[in-house]
Order: sequence, then structure tokens, then C-alpha cells
Amino acid sequence: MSGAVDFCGLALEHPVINASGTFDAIAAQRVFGDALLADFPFSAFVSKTITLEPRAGNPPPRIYEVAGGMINSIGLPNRGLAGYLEHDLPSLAALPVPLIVNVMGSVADEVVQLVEAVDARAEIAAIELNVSCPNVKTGLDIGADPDELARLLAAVRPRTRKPLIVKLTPNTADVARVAVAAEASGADAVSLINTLRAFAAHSTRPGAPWLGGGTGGQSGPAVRHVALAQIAAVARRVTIPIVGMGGIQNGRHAREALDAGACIVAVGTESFRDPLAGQRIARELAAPRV
Amino acid sequence: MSGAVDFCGLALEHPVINASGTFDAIAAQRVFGDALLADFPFSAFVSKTITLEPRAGNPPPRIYEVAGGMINSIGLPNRGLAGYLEHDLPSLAALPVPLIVNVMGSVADEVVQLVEAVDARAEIAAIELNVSCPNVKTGLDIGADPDELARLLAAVRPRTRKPLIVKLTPNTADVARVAVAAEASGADAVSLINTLRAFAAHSTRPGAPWLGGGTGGQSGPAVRHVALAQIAAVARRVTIPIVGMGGIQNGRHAREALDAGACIVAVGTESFRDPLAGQRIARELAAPRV
Amino acid sequence: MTWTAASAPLGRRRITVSDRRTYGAYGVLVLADTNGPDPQPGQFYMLAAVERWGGGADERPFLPRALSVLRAEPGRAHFMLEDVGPGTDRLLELAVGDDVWLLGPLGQGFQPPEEGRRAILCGGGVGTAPLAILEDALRAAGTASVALLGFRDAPHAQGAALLGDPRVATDDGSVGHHGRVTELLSAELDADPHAVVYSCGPPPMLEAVRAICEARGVPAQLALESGMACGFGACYGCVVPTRDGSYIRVCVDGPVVDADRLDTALVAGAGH
Amino acid sequence: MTWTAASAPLGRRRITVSDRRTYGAYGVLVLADTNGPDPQPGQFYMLAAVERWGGGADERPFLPRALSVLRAEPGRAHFMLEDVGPGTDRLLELAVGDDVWLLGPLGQGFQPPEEGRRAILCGGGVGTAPLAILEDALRAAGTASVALLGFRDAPHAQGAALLGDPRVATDDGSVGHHGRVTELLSAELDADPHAVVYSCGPPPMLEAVRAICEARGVPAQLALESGMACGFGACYGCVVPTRDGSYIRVCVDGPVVDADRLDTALVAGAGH
Ligand SMILES: Cc1cc2nc3c(=O)[nH]c(=O)nc-3n(C[C@H](O)[C@H](O)[C@H](O)COP(=O)(O)OP(=O)(O)OC[C@H]3O[C@@H](n4cnc5c(N)ncnc54)[C@H](O)[C@@H]3O)c2cc1C
Ligand SMILES: Cc1cc2nc3c(=O)[nH]c(=O)nc-3n(C[C@H](O)[C@H](O)[C@H](O)COP(=O)(O)OP(=O)(O)OC[C@H]3O[C@@H](n4cnc5c(N)ncnc54)[C@H](O)[C@@H]3O)c2cc1C
Ligand SMILES: Cc1cc2nc3c(=O)[nH]c(=O)nc-3n(C[C@H](O)[C@H](O)[C@H](O)COP(=O)(O)O)c2cc1C
Ligand SMILES: Cc1cc2nc3c(=O)[nH]c(=O)nc-3n(C[C@H](O)[C@H](O)[C@H](O)COP(=O)(O)O)c2cc1C
Ligand code: FES
Ligand code: FES
Repeated sequence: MSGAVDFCGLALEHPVINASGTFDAIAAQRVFGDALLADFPFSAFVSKTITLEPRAGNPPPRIYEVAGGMINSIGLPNRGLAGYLEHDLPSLAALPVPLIVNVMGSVADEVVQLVEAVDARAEIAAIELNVSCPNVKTGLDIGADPDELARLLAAVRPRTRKPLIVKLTPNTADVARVAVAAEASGADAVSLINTLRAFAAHSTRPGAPWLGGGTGGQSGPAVRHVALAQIAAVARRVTIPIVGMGGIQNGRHAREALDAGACIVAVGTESFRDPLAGQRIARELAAPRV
Repeated sequence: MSGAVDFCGLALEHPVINASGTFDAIAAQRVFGDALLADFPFSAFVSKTITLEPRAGNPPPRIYEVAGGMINSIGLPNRGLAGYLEHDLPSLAALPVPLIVNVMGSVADEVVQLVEAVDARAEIAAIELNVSCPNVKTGLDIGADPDELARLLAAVRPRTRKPLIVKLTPNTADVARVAVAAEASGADAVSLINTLRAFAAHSTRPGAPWLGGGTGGQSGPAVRHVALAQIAAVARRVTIPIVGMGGIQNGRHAREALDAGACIVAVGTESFRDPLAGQRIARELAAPRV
Repeated sequence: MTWTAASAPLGRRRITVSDRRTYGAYGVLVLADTNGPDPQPGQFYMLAAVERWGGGADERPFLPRALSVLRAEPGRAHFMLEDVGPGTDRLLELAVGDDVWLLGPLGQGFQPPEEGRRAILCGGGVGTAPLAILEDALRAAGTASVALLGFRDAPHAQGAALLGDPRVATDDGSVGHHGRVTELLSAELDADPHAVVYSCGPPPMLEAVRAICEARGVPAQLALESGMACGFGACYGCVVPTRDGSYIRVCVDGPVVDADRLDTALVAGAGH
Repeated sequence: MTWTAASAPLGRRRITVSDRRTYGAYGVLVLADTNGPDPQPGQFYMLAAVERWGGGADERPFLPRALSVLRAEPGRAHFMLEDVGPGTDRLLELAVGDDVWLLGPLGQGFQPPEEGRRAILCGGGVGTAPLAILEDALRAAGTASVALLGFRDAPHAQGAALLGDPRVATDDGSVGHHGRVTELLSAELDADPHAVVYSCGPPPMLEAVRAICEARGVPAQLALESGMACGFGACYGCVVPTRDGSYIRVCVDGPVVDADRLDTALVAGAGH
């Protein structure tokens, strides 16, 4: 397959990676066996968000299906930094593609610890920083406010020489302004979009949420054109590469994200429908335009 | 049909009105004849956004269909204030339901003129203020920033004793904060959501927009759960009534918006599929819960 | 003489497919619409399948689709479709007994020519549809007409069977005249400069017809297409620019417009 | 003896419906899955119609749906469905010759009882499905078993025909025992306290089975349901809480779990 691309110095075989939290390579290997390694669907593997401490995640139900997509309220379950490095990293390092680790913390100090620990591991090619985390004081996502993000990056950026990708939140008035702040503060790339804040009503308890975690995040084709608008808005204002995602289901969708200004794309929800979606999309993308 | 409701002092026969810009009662009467008056689908009629000067609207294409909805870039075509009052108001005043006029201006002075002129007309029951208008200096929607909205309302609120509904923009980090500012500044109600900023790619020109107006706004069931999240977030923070809208297609959807905290609901995109959607939804809403 | 349309019934009606035919690349749906008024030539309806409207390419269709009336018998309306996307794809899948939502008849149709003038019907592709019902109406009114139809190739040219005795042109020369239908039109107008032209077809064809008629000072009525969300004037989505610098809504001010109202019939976003 | 499952083929396969049967309120789909490995009892597949997956209630379904294997013959897998929403509705609409996307076999299935112990299969509703393939496997292994099935009413009780010779209970008494299937279970366990219980059914039934077995110290294997997006461990959507305070993913750690791992089998959001 043609379509090799350089992304922040990583030589990727094609421009399709997975969206964080939507593919568990370890579980997939348990299910599909070594065929997964022989036929790995993505050109890089992005792990689920890792936090400093272990998290159990939200109580079920965690998933609600909507028109053209789904709402999730998974709640970032993970083993925590130490557990990840000990248990998951060895298996993930054996994948045939570069490894990107996604981290999140609610205060700068936490993020610094995460980034330093990840920076120390040669198996890890790049770091994605999830800034859809609510600020403990304002309740607003850190990534919704350019100034707050700049402060965070001022603390974090110096701690690693690995490529640092900032994953922006779409739940903001002007994502381009936040992206500009990320670039100015030393981010090597930005990725977008994360999920749109959404609410699923309980089927029998009026006003109550269906999802155990309360509010959730919407993904899938229903958000694809919101993603394209945000990718295009960001591309007009920054020069660092963009990882475009949100509802991508096929090569044409990926092409539209690239045309809007993304350097590579990530596939999330579509992998739930087709575990080889990443590979299929890369193949469709490599086919000549019609 | 049961379900009469008081909304800002307006006695509505049922809790379903139309969303601004999604039903043209004058055109509908031309198409369907007087049956429209005998069987009017909504309990109040909200007119399309009126601006001070006439606007032609955006070049076509203006519509793009997406998963579970559509993107529009209509561009607020209207006859302007004077043309509206002269040509449209007499016909609209003859509708069998209260009339709400939606207005928008890009600076406070324009909005003041609009509100004063509308206030002077007894045929008009209430005013909806569309604040999804970009600030000329920042480029951000006025309604995306609580402080800017408060400044606008400080100028506008004293000019009318009619109920003043502020139609919020969903393209903001924290819509509840904006709603709080609206309430504090004297709004009698808030309505939400307006459309989500979205981009449709051209089918043959890479990177170019399909829509003549460039970016557009997404509506329909694909945005319904985003709307529910915003309605619920606003309802937790304000005591003034809420007009809930966004993707409502049936009585259950309307019920979920009411349960999330809306006082009445508005139906937009679904009327394009079913001109009597408003009436159907009111009927379904009046049926006992199952 | 003018043809006047009755108001459309308020609200969409649930209607059953009573016949489904195929003419080469085209499908014809016959709907048992016993409660609606008779449609006028050039009017259209908004259609959507009651079941599974959605779930096609890009999780579409979602909005109903505008379709011209191909032909009307008492209590029955015929439609001609080509599979160009998820909406027409779904409608063409329907079988006898399946239900559709139907709204209409909608819009402004064709008007008959002045007494004594001949009608030239010039169309292409699915633009054949409104010319069939127009031909029926002209025949009933005793007005002489000739039909000229252009198609891509032989499978499409089978659509010509929907009219009485049309002259056909195909792009690939497989049927009839090898070339454009507008070449046939020019020849007809050479022979009868006093005729009135009625046209419907893909935007480039329509524009060519408009330009020919303008150049010759021949009156023409053009049935336009445009992306529509509602079909009854609610969304302002279907506009086309007119010569006077304003926009008109194709659904309520058209779809048939006098050619001299337009600077161009090339509608952005319409056609394929 | 343990039953071990082969890896699922990587990627979804396009498979044709080769038979479609009806058992009262249930439909059975037979799929010609010639390339997949044999499924184990209790395993499941993710299914979606290739055409028109979407366009149902609330513009759904969008995600594939988890379905237990009802029965497996060489190159064929059977599934039992009840129409409870847009996904099952669409799948039940499929006719012979239509295609589905199939992923699997997935998950951890049942394990046979220790040598010499009898198996009691206790299920209800569509929970009948995994017990049928389990019954086949036990029979093949020469293990004695008895099946107890609970249904709402007579149309549902027709699902009992999918097993060999089950004892049936109905809520309305129209067929078999008038009452709950768990009453039959208690009676069986009174008679044979040494048996092992296998269960699948609506959460309240499953929880009742769990509680009965716990109280009696009887080992039980429960096939759980849970809302799933992916079925292969990717989304972390399908978790249930376990006794040790953690969450397990039903799709990869289940669907069959030993009852003593759970404090409750009442899964939030599963069932109707
Ligand atoms: C008054 C009128 C009468 C008509 N009569 C007929 C008729 O008799 N027979 C017939 O077959 N057709 C007719 N049409 C055309 C038909 O309504 C459209 O072609 C319709 O869009 C087809 O829907 P589709 O889903 O099959 O194709 P679409 O996917 O809608 O594609 C059709 C065209 O729409 C545009 N398009 C592509 N994607 C999108 C999108 N996501 N959103 C919006 N536009 C898009 C492109 O220009 C494309 O070529 C008529 C249209 C009008 C306005
Ligand atoms: C391992 C496993 C095996 C299964 N085996 C079978 C089987 O053999 N046969 C069978 O018929 N079923 C089986 N199921 C159940 C089936 O997968 C679900 O019932 C499925 O959700 C049905 O889809 P639906 O669209 O028809 O109904 P849904 O609309 O999904 O409704 C089913 C239930 O899902 C919940 N729900 C409602 N709306 C939503 C929404 N928008 N998003 C998320 N959840 C919602 C409610 O609890 C509802 O009662 C199995 C499930 C699992 C996990
Ligand atoms: C089930 C699920 C879990 C997710 N988990 C994470 C996560 O752990 N970290 C993160 O940054 N984004 C997470 N996301 C967001 C995705 O990475 C992606 O930004 C979003 O889903 C949009 O892409 P899509 O429409 O292709 O899914 C998750 C999304 C889903 C659907
Ligand atoms: C075609 C179209 C035109 C619209 N025009 C206006 C408008 O003039 N003024 C306004 O405040 N909102 C306008 N809206 C937004 C709607 O009033 C409503 O907020 C939005 O569509 C969400 O509701 P829905 O999903 O039910 O359509 C328009 C929406 C559509 C689809
Ligand atoms: S299609 Fe909506 S106004 Fe014409
Ligand atoms: S269904 Fe996705 S992890 Fe289990």
C-alpha cells in the first residue's frame, strides 16, 4: 500500500492511526490471535488515556447508541501509570507500529509526572496529551481555555523531547484559538476532535441519565462534519501537523479530513463496526481519486 | 388536545412551537391554503430571523444532508425590519396563535432599533433575540461570551416590556454560564440549541466547501443529545423558562427535552420531513407516558 | 387558457406503491394516491419511504426527495427515477405494497402555449418525467407538440418509451441522433421559430436550451432542479438566483420558471 | 475436560442468510459461515445487516448487535432473535440470500461439568439460545442434562422447541408450569443437589438463579448480557461489576462467568 507519511518525525506506513480509547491491541490479540500483528490495521498505535493513579471507570451502562453514532461514558478506566508501564507497555512495544501514549491529568503536576515517566521509555514514540479534563476549580475543560492550556504546556513541554500531540476538546467556542495557544506553547501537533458533550435520557426515569456516568461524549458519523469544521478552522491558524478524527468511516471521509488540513487521520467508532476499518480506510485512501 | 402551558405569560395551547427559520407560515399558506390556519401545527409562531437591513442570504447550495440531519447555510435572508413589518406582519398577525419575532443584529445599536420597532407592535407577543451573530471585532459569536451578552442585554432589555427570549449558541464551552448571564441581565427565557457549526466538503474540489456560504450549521436528530446535555446544563443554573430544541422528531423526544428542564419545545428540521410534525408531537406528548 | 393548481393537502400522506416498472436505467413507481388533487404538469411531490429511510450511503437519506410527476391517472401518480444516490436508491428498492410518505402536489407547473403556437418539449435523463405529463395535457387540450429527448446511452434511452413518439439523441449514438438533443432543438426552431419551448434536464442541457431560446427570442419554460429540504417554502434551501439579482425558491416559485427570468440555468449543487 | 475456543478470524466476514425460521415470537437466522471456526457453547457473534443497517427507530441501528450462537452445524451458525428494538428488528427482516456482517466467534463460553455431575440448563426468553448449543455439546460429551425454560406466554413458549425436551414454565400458565422457571430449578436442585447449573436469561431471572445457587452452594455458570459497541474488548463499554470490586468486560472476560464472581447478575442497562 502506498501512502507513507512522516508525522512529527515518525515514519508511518500510511496515514491512518486509531483514535485513543477505541482499540485495545492487547484484548484484540487475545481475541484474534497473532493475525492481529500480521495484519495490524493502523500505522501507529495510540493507547487509551493513562492517568497517574488507576481508575475503575464509570458504572455501566457506558454506551448509548444514537443516530449516526454513539455516546460513551467510559470514564477512562486504566491501570494507572505504573500499571501501564509494567503490564501493558511490554505487549504494546511488540506491536509492528510506533506506539503513542495518551495521558491526562487534572493538575499540571500530574501531567508532568506522566510525561516524564513516558519520556523515559524508548519503546514509546510520541505522547498525546488529552486536555478534555475538567479544571478542578472552574469545572471547564482545560482544553477549552487557551490561557489555561498555555500554562499547562509551559510546565509540561520542557519535560520531554518526544513529539507532543495535544488532543483538543471540541466543546469550546473557538478551537482554533486553543490550537494557536498549543502551537505557541511548543506542541508538535494537535489532534481533534474528541467527543461532543451529550446526554442520553433514561428510558423510564424522567430526567435521569441513561449512562452510569451521567453525561457522555458523542462520536461517529453524526459528528463528522463538526469535526471537519474544526479541523479546517485549526488548519487555517496553525502550521504544526493535525491528526484529524471524528466519524471517519471510509477513504472518502479520510480524504475530506486530509483535504481540510489534517496530516494524518485517526479512526475511532468505525473500528467497533469493523475491526479492520483502519486498514480498509488506508487502502481506500491509497486508491486514485474518482 | 390537553397540555396547555403558560410561557412567559403567553397562554399556549400546547408546548410545541416552531424553531425560527424552519417554517414559513406565509409560504405554507400559499401551498396548503386555509387548511393551515384551521390546523396550525404550532402553539405559537416564531418568525425567521429579521435583521435591520434586508439580506439576500447565501449563494446556493444552501443545504447538505448528513447522517441523522442536515447542514444549512441559508444566511438569514429576510426583507429587513421595515419590509417585515410592512409585508409579513399583517399576514402573520392573522395566524391563530401568538407571534414571536426573532431578531438579530451585529452591534447593540442595531438590536436596540429592532427591539424598539418590534416592541411597538401589539400584534407581536414576544421577542426572540438570536445571539449567534459573530462579533465584528473578535469573530466570536456574541452568545459565546457571557460578558459580551450581558453588555448587549444591558442596552436592549430596557427597550421592551414584551417577553424577551435569548436564543443561545451551542458553539461555546459552557452554555450554562452564558444562560446565567442572560438571566442576570433580564432575559425572560432562553432558547437552545441553535445549529452546531459544521463543514460539508465539496464533492469534486478538494478542501472547498459544498455550501455556497462556506461553513454551515448542523441540525436534526444527530444533534439531539448534544441539545439535551445543554438544556440540562442550563436548567441546573437558571430559573427562567427554557425553550428546548434540537433534533426533536416525536413526542418521546419532546418529553425528554421537557424532562431535561425545558418549559416548552421547538421543532425545526423535522417539519421539513413532516409539515404537521408540530401537531403530531403535541398529540404524542399529550398521550399518557407508557 | 391557464392551468391552475389546487392547494396541496396539508400534511404528508401514507401511500402504497401499486406498481413498479423498469425502463432500462430508469425505474417507475406508481402510487395509489386517491385523496390528493390532480397534479399539474411540472408539479412535483416530496417522497420518502416509510420504512428504512436512512441506513444507506453516509447513513442517508434523511430528508424526503423531490420527484416530478411523470404521469397522472385518476387516483394514481407515476414517478420516474434514476438511482443517483441514497434517496433514489431506497425508493427504487420499494416493491408493490410498500408505503411511502407523499407530500404534494407542489410548486408551479408549466403553462400551455398561447393559442396557435406549437410546443417543443426538450428534455434529457430524468428530465423526461415532467414532459410526459405535459405531453398528455397538451394532447388533451388539442395543442400540437413534438418531443425531443437526450440520453447518455441505450439503457437510458429506454426512458424515451415514456413519451408518445419522441425524437431521441444519445451521447454515444447508440440510439437516434448521435449528439446533443439541443442540436435537434435548433433544427426544430429553424423549422418553426414560432414554437414555445418546454424543457427539463440536467443543468448543462437546460442552460444550453435557455441560451438557444434567448438567442432566438423564443419563449421557454424551464423546470429547474435544486437541493431541497422541505418542498413547501419552509427552509429557504432551494434558491436559485434570478436576473433581477434576487433569489427565488424553486419549490414555491418554481420548479417551472420562464427562461427570461434567469441569467443561467446552471444551478449550483443540482444534478450530478 | 475443558472446552477451548479457537481465535476468531480477524475482521468481519460477509455472510449470506441461508435460512430463516419462526418459532412463535422468535425468529431464527441460519448463516452459511463456512470459513469461521466452530463456535463453543456460550460464545457469541457481532452481527449487522450489510444493507440498510440504520433508518429504523431513532435512526438506528448503527452498531452491530451481539447474538449468542443457538446451534452450530459444520459451516453454519444459527441465531435466535426476538424483536426488541431497531437492531433485532432489522435482522429479523432479512430473507434468505441477504447478507450480514459477522464477527466471531467471540467471548468465553461454558465449561462442561466435572465428571459425574449432571447439568441443569435453566433459561428464559432469548436466553434459550446458548442453552441449545450447550445441550448439543453435553450430549456429544455424554453428559446428562436437563433443561428448564421460562417464557412469558404461549407464543414465546414456542421457543422451547429449539431444545430437546425441556420442562417449560410460563408466566401466564398457558404452557407447562404456571410460574417461574426458578421454581422448577429449586425442585431440580432439591432432587439433585450435586448438579451444576448453566443459565442465560433476562437479568432478574439470572439474578434469581444466582441467588438460589449461592444459597445452596451449587456451582453455576451464567451467560451475561450487556450493552456492547464492539464485542472484542476495544470500547470498554460492556463492563459489569464483580465481587472483587473491579469491572470485567462481558465481551472478552464473559459472556459466561462463574456465578461466584458476581454479587449480582442484574446488569445495568441490559434486558428490556
Ligand atoms: C423539482 C424537482 C423535481 C425532481 N424530479 C426528479 C425526478 O422526477 N426523478 C429523479 O430521479 N430525480 C428528480 N429530482 C432530483 C432528485 O430529487 C435529486 O437528485 C435527489 O437529491 C436524489 O437523491 P439521492 O439521495 O438519490 O441523491 P443525492 O445523494 O441527493 O445526490 C444527488 C445530487 O445531490 C447532490 N448531493 C450529493 N451529496 C449530497 C448531500 N450530502 N447533501 C445534499 N446534496 C448532495 C449532488 O449534486 C448529487 O449529484 C428532482 C428534483 C427537484 C428539485
Ligand atoms: C453476549 C450477548 C448475547 C446476546 N444474545 C442474544 C440472542 O441470542 N438473541 C437476542 O435476541 N438478543 C441477544 N442479545 C441481546 C441483544 O444484543 C440486545 O438486546 C440488542 O441491544 C438488541 O438490539 P435492538 O436494537 O434490537 O434493541 P435496543 O434498542 O438495543 O434495545 C435493547 C435494550 O437496549 C437498551 N437500549 C435502548 N435504547 C438504547 C440505546 N439507544 N442505546 C443503547 N442501549 C439502548 C435497553 O435496555 C433496551 O431494552 C445478546 C446480548 C449479548 C451481550
Ligand atoms: C468508547 C470510546 C472511548 C474513548 N476513549 C478515549 C480516551 O480514552 N482518550 C481520548 O483521548 N479519547 C477517547 N475517545 C475519543 C476518541 O479518541 C475520538 O476522539 C472520538 O471518538 C472521535 O472519533 P470517532 O468519531 O472516529 O470515534 C473515546 C471514544 C470512544 C467512542
Ligand atoms: C434551514 C434552517 C434555517 C434556520 N434559520 C434560523 C433562523 O433564521 N434563526 C434562528 O434563530 N435559527 C435558525 N435555525 C436554527 C433552528 O431554529 C434550530 O435552532 C435548529 O435547527 C435546531 O433544531 P432542529 O434540530 O429541530 O432543527 C435554522 C435551522 C435550519 C435547519
Ligand atoms: S425546499 Fe425548502 S424552501 Fe424550497
Ligand atoms: S463490547 Fe466493547 S469492550 Fe466489550
